[in-house]
Amino acid sequence: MNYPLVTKIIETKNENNRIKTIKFENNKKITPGQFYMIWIPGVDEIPMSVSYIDKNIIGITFKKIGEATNALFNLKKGDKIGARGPYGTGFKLNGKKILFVGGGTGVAMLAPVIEEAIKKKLNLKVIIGAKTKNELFFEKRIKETGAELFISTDDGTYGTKGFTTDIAEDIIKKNHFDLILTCGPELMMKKLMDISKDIDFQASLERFMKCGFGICGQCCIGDGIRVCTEGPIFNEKTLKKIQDFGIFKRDASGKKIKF
Amino acid sequence: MNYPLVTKIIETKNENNRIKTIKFENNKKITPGQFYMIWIPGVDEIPMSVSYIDKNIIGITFKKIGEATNALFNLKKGDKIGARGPYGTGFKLNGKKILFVGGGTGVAMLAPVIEEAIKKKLNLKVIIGAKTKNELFFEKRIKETGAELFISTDDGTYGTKGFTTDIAEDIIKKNHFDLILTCGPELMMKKLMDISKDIDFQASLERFMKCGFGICGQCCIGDGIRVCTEGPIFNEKTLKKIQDFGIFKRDASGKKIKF
Amino acid sequence: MIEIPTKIANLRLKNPTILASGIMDEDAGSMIRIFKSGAGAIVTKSIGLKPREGYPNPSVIELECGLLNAMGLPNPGIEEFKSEVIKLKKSKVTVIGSIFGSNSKEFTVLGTKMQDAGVNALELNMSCPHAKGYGLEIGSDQKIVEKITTNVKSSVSIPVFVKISPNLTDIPKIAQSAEKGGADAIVAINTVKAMKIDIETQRPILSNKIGGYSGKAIKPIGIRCVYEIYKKVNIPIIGVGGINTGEDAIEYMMAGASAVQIGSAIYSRDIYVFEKICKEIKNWMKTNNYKKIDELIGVANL
Amino acid sequence: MIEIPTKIANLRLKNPTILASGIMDEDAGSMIRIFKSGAGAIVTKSIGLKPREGYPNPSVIELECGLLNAMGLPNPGIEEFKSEVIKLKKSKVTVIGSIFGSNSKEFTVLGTKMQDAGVNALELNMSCPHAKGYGLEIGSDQKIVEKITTNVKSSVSIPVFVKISPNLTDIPKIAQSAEKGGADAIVAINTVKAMKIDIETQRPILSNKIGGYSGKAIKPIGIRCVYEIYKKVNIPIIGVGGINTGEDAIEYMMAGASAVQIGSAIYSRDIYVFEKICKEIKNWMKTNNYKKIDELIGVANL
Ligand SMILES: Cc1cc2nc3c(=O)[nH]c(=O)nc-3n(C[C@H](O)[C@H](O)[C@H](O)COP(=O)(O)OP(=O)(O)OC[C@H]3O[C@@H](n4cnc5c(N)ncnc54)[C@H](O)[C@@H]3O)c2cc1C
Ligand SMILES: Cc1cc2nc3c(=O)[nH]c(=O)nc-3n(C[C@H](O)[C@H](O)[C@H](O)COP(=O)(O)OP(=O)(O)OC[C@H]3O[C@@H](n4cnc5c(N)ncnc54)[C@H](O)[C@@H]3O)c2cc1C
Ligand SMILES: Cc1cc2nc3c(=O)[nH]c(=O)nc-3n(C[C@H](O)[C@H](O)[C@H](O)COP(=O)(O)O)c2cc1C
Ligand SMILES: Cc1cc2nc3c(=O)[nH]c(=O)nc-3n(C[C@H](O)[C@H](O)[C@H](O)COP(=O)(O)O)c2cc1C
Ligand code: FES
Ligand code: FES
Repeated sequence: MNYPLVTKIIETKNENNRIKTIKFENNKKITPGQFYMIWIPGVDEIPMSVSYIDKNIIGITFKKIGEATNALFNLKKGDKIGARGPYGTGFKLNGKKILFVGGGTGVAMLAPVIEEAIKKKLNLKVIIGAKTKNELFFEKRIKETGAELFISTDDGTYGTKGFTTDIAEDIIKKNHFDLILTCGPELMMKKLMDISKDIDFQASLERFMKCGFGICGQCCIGDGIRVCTEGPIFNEKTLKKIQDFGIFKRDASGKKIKF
Repeated sequence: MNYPLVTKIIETKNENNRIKTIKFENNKKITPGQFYMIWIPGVDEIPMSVSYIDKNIIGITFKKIGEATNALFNLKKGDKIGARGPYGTGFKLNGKKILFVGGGTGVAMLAPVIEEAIKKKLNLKVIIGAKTKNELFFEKRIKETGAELFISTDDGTYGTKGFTTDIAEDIIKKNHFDLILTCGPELMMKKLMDISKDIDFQASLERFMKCGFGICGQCCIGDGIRVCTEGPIFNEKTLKKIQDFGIFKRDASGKKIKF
Repeated sequence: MIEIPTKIANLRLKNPTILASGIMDEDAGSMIRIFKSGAGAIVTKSIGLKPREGYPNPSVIELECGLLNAMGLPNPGIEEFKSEVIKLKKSKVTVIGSIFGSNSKEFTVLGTKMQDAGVNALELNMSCPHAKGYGLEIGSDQKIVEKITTNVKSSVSIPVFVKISPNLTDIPKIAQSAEKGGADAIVAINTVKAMKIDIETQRPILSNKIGGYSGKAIKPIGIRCVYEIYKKVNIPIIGVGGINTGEDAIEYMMAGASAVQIGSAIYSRDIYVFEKICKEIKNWMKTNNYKKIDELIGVANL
Repeated sequence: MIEIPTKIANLRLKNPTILASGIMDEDAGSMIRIFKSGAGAIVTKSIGLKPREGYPNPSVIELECGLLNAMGLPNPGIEEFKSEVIKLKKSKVTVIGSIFGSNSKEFTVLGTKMQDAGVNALELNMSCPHAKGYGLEIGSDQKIVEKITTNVKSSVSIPVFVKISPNLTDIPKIAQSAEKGGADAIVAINTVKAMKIDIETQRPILSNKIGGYSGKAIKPIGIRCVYEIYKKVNIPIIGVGGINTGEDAIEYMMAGASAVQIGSAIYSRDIYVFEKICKEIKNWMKTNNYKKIDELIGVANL
């Protein structure tokens, strides 16, 4: 039922000084790429991708940016949150050689699919990027999977200076890939799609969400595609038909906001 | 669900000039003794015991006495009625030697349990009674089962003159019975219970019914026993605790009416 | 051990679960049985001055998410009903006499007779959604509600509860009228006006056509009404509508109810529903570290 | 072959199933998609003069027998929304523009702008149960309803529908006020005022606390409202509330609806619900020997 299950936080971890992970119990099957609507009682309810998938425990990893994420940031072990989900489609690991590209908090939801790909013994390379060194997270976690990891920071304080797409362009030239999976700023993902040419491509989109189960219409893009149910993961075929992709999103009122 | 299934009458048969049988489709399992709430659209909805149990067809047999039964009497093959049920408990054939006593329309609902007893190769005797010859019905049907049949009419126009209880008293003296099953006027059944002494005894009661599924309270007797759900078949143990048995029933308003 | 005794006005209940009016409460036998099987109190069927047969059948049926009924206030009349109350009192049943009338005088006569017969409290039914000249037709007028309550109150000494309807534009206003009239508690809600058309026969299935909707479908409506009323009155509220579980009862309490009534759930969970719900309430309180039910009342009114 | 085209006032629909306001109808893309997937017409999200974000989440959740929402009338404002309507008209979508305002002037301005943008008809939302100063607060006053309808009617030439609330003591009266004001049709019902308290966190789950109840739980309430209104007005009624199947739609028609709107069922049966329901209606008509949908309208009003 699309009703939040109220649960106690069983673990929290600061990934860096603006990014935190919260873990809680869960006994539903989850495909990496799916998300939950997280209710912070008295504050807001916001969509959050799953960043950790353990047996009966899942985690979300988020950045402090506004009222809800700030409130969430201040919660401690034992505090109550509500969670309804999982919602949406997940990534499909159809390919042997896969490139993962994560920008900003987008890295959070890529981590579990990277771990799954490793378990399936696929051949993978990972690029993660952030504005600056302090904002990076999950470097250690991804390295530990054994995946080949490339890092960029916009300001060059760590890894390659520049954007993830710069690294991607280079790697794609030199290697063969069956599939690219990405999550991050939409303009980055759009650019990556252009770069990817005819390599299969899946990107995770973010839109303002209210219901999460396909009724309110708040998250619709293109020809009425619901990001919450038909997405948030879309392949290049669909993305190419979505006129809004990389162009605009809508705010809570439905007004268009250019990227 | 306690909602009438609207169905077409597939067969009707006049049992005598005031008693008629109506048959309709049914695919629920029925124990003899159970009843349906029969909806005559625009008229009324009344409880009716099942008098025929075939594979996918059941029948009710009723006497024309008031608005609802008159309307029902006038219905023809193809007309629509609603039926919800089956409701209530059924008879329990726990015994080898059984006496059946039916008075008036009570004979209707005894017929299927007599047939079942025959199928189970039990040893049975049947007494049926009516006010007068014209009101008798199901004589042939019961005879055809092979059961030993005794008949009484109050006025002596057929069979033994007198009441079914007179015959019963006589037979009980001369034979051993494990069980007596009865349906008919309540005073008759009460008398029969007195006669039956320590023979197991089950009687089918009639009370005014509205819901049929145990919520409205209209049919309650004794210490709050619902005839529609905990009955209509009661054994002597319960009947002896029911102060109302043979004393009074209630009308639609809940007012007590003495027998 | 957690205990859950409750007090509404000066009426003490062994627990907060009360049998709602109109469900298995026309005869003393049923009411004693249900009281013994766990209810904290019993509300009688709504009783009028004269016997009424109510509407022809079908008068109650089941829908996808609840029950629909238009009984039409069948009752044997107060004179005959007195004997049932007397039996109840002999068995020490805590009983609330529900009455309906078409004006203040009828209510007063009925209230006095009920009190004389021995009921512990009165419930004025001003909310039946399907009986011409009674119930909602009276209960939608603030002045009439106040007047009836005042008059009944001044002629009896037992607590007087007023049962109100959800079929109103402004429910708290009617509750306030009852409070002004001196009501000791508000009972909310009666059934929701509703209808089922049988498409096979192309007619409303109930003989009265329009009926009252009860059961789990109406719980969110009842919760809203109790919540709204709680903000506007200072007398206790008894919550009714779609309560099936201990959690449902707690939800009503958090909305502002001091006790609850249970009707349709007798169908889904049988007459032992009171005992079951009390157990569920206690278990929940234990898990959540509550000692007294009062700590829950109205807590969701932020 | 049975065909089910429908006409409401002078608005022709390919079939009688219309997308209800507020469900997947804020952007042209969705509305075109739903129209193409089978709806006879689309009602837009209710649009106001200025952009509104609506209430914070949670703004819509699922209950046992339906949905509960308090979106708070989020909308980008009429100026921005016009472009969506223009796109719809390019795709030849039959579109009904839903508007809300706090007074007759706002409604008139909005109505004119919607007409200019190209909508085929207007739906005046006088029934939202949870937006302060709008919706039900206006829609419960007979005079205001009549005045707004009159003023909108006199400033536009397209059909004007008035959507009314079930949260009223006397629903047919409000429908009559709309009719007096010149409404071309009544749309009934909007959501039922309701609430869910989350007992774990001891608070109403919706950020706005009170919300509107939709889905199958409310169908018997909607049927009753349409039935009552049908007896009192001479203009067509569009039935809404809990319609999930062709049988549900037929039940509304027998109660008096000339067409139906479908909202919450998009969740239970996805956006193809319109096509599915039309098929079920046709199958039922075939089995029961009906040729035209008009033969069904109001037949249960005995
Ligand atoms: C499918 C999905 C998965 C997401 N996963 C993650 C994640 O794993 N980690 C993470 O840090 N962030 C994630 N986000 C983004 C996250 O939901 C927003 O950052 C968060 O809602 C901001 O809320 P706020 O109140 O803190 O900020 P506010 O100050 O309220 O808003 C800042 C911005 O956040 C976005 N936002 C606010 N509310 C919502 C909402 N209900 N739905 C969508 N966006 C909203 C808007 O773009 C808004 O402009 C995800 C978003 C979506 C749609
Ligand atoms: C469990 C049960 C099984 C029954 N089985 C049969 C049967 O197989 N054959 C048969 O002929 N009759 C049977 N009856 C009796 C039958 O229901 C009534 O004869 C019938 O309802 C009379 O309706 P009416 O409108 O024709 O008569 P009315 O003139 O309305 O009433 C005549 C009498 O019928 C009884 N009655 C009316 N309505 C009801 C009601 N809703 N519930 C109970 N009694 C009612 C009352 O005692 C009333 O005084 C059964 C009754 C019950 C309770
Ligand atoms: C069959 C039936 C009969 C009822 N009769 C009465 C009545 O006589 N007086 C009254 O005040 N309420 C009556 N009600 C309403 C209930 O008391 C209660 O308010 C309503 O059913 C909601 O509670 P529930 O959902 O627990 O059933 C009746 C309800 C049902 C289902
Ligand atoms: C999420 C949601 C948003 C709604 N928004 C509006 C709205 O903006 N304007 C309006 O008139 N009705 C709105 N409604 C009410 C619906 O149009 C409809 O009247 C109601 O949901 C009953 O129909 P249903 O049971 O088919 O959903 C909304 C309903 C839902 C569930
Ligand atoms: S968030 Fe409501 S439809 Fe996607
Ligand atoms: S007929 Fe309603 S309880 Fe038996």
